[in-house]
Amino acid sequence: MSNFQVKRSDEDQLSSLRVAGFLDAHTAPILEREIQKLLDEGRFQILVDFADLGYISSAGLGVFMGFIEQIRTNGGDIKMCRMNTKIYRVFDLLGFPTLYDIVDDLETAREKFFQTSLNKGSQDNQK
Amino acid sequence: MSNFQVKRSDEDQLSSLRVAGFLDAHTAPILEREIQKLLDEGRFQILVDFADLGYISSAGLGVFMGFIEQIRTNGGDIKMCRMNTKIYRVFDLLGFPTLYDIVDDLETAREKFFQTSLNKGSQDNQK
Amino acid sequence: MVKSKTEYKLRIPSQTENLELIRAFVGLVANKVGFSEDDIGKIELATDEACTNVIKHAYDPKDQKALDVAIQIDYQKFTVLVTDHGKGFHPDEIKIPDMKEYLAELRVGGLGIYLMRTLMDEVDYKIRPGLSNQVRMVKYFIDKDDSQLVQKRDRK
Amino acid sequence: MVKSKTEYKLRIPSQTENLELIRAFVGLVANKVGFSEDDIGKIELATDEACTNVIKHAYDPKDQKALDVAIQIDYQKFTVLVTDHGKGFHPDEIKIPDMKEYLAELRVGGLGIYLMRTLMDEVDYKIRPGLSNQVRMVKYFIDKDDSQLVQKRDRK
Ligand SMILES: Nc1ncnc2c1ncn2[C@@H]1O[C@H](COP(=O)(O)OP(=O)(O)O)[C@@H](O)[C@H]1O
Ligand SMILES: Nc1ncnc2c1ncn2[C@@H]1O[C@H](COP(=O)(O)OP(=O)(O)O)[C@@H](O)[C@H]1O
Repeated sequence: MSNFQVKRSDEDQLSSLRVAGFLDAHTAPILEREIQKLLDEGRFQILVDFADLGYISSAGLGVFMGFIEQIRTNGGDIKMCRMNTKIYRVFDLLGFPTLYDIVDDLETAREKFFQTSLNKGSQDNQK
Repeated sequence: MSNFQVKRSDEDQLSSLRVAGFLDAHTAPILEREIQKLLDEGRFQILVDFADLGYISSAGLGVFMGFIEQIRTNGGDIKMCRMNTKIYRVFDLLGFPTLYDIVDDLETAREKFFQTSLNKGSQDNQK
Repeated sequence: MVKSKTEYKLRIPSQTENLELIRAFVGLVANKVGFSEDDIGKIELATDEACTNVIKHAYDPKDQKALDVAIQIDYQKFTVLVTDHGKGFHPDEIKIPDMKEYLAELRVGGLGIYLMRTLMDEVDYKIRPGLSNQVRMVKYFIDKDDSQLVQKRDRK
Repeated sequence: MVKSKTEYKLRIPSQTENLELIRAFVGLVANKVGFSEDDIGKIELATDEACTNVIKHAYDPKDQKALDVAIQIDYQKFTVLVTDHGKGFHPDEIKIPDMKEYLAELRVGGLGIYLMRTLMDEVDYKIRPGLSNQVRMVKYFIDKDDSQLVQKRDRK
């Protein structure tokens, strides 16, 4: 009955989480569990696709803040893309764009990961 | 700010009203005015297209009941089409399908008008 | 899924422009407890009809007061209470229309209470004129159509 | 368009699953009085943050009580009142974060009140522990960004 979903898809080292619906204090634990699972599997390159997200509150922002340190310590990152203007405004209001890469489309977001992981032997530069 | 609209289009003697949004006690007067205007212009062949209507209450049904006698006395009719199942259920619950022609698509509704107006010299049977 | 007894209350000005908000309120709560789209639609419509009656009949038009909608949820049923503080009326004297006659005579109006009774499992009134007038509408979580509840639904 | 003084009230169980309903409630009323999509979004978010705080902080988790959201509308402003009957707190002791430091230190939480103050024109608390704790958030119909109201918005 919850109006929030996460759809995960893995592609080499990169895991994408496509979030949909409302991300608030009620649904934030769903996203939290999904990210925790990635970290448990040793996957630290995380792309969050906001294309279908309609709402975010500080409880949703808190999920990203709660993991970012551990992820970066492990050489990973959270990058974000496809936010509608309403969602972006909340991130922007709090200065989050200085801390996270937030880009328009999926392709740019992927490229940003490949750039950063080049020196770790990226074999995924075909496209 | 009201979540109800009526779009009228005339085609020979037939006037179509395309209703959209919520038809309740707040918005019923809008539809009432639109139908009154048709009658004032002597237009009694009225096709109501429900394709974009999301909700109807008894106040909406009352609009049709309020005019049907006058319309039929003047040789006209209200015919209805393209109701979604939720809207149709309300009409059905009250037995309205015995009183009104309610059909699936615009074409069938138009044909029903042309059938009835044949003996009044319909010159509009080209299509 | 549903807590033992939960209550949701809405108090708003008695104006038709608030019907949309009322439907959203009952619709969201009905959705939360797991009713089907179909049942949600019925609850929204029955509540709209009860509130439309308050807005149209309970108060002097130039003296619009508050309208209360409460939802009570227990393990077996969803109850909507619509309360006004207006002049009241005699529910027993309201003739529920015979729809065949109604349509044959091209009557207008008088469908609200009929719809409420048709859409919900139980509908009853508690009238205390000037104090509070309340209609109580119940929908059970399990459809009891073929149990003893049918008699309640079918009363005139 | 707006009546002289109008009030809308919602009372619901203090649970995160009701945040969606709360947002729909304030959003529909804010839409009705003519706010832009942008302002509606701000009012919804600020109200969500205030209610999330009640749900998370006001009551003992095993003793969830009611949460009240009221909207008052007069000719010049839209006021949201969120009231709980929980333990209360000292709003003056809550440090509003400096976002530069916050982000540099990768802190977590503590953004709710900051957001409320950023999104609304006025935010203040009336705390009476055990009785009622109320946050009052105001949005003016005319954006007074370049008037004397800015000082209120910018206070720490
Ligand atoms: N809350 C109320 N306060 C006063 N009278 C009411 C109320 N609800 C219903 N009534 C009375 O019951 C009658 C029947 O209501 P209803 O079946 O909804 O049809 P309608 O509202 O179209 O007349 C109304 O005409 C009114 O006289
Ligand atoms: N209604 C409330 N009842 C009790 N304490 C509250 C309430 N609202 C806010 N607080 C206190 O204010 C603090 C700051 O709130 P906020 O800025 O929203 O951040 P967070 O909720 O993430 O801690 C909370 O941690 C809590 O201690």
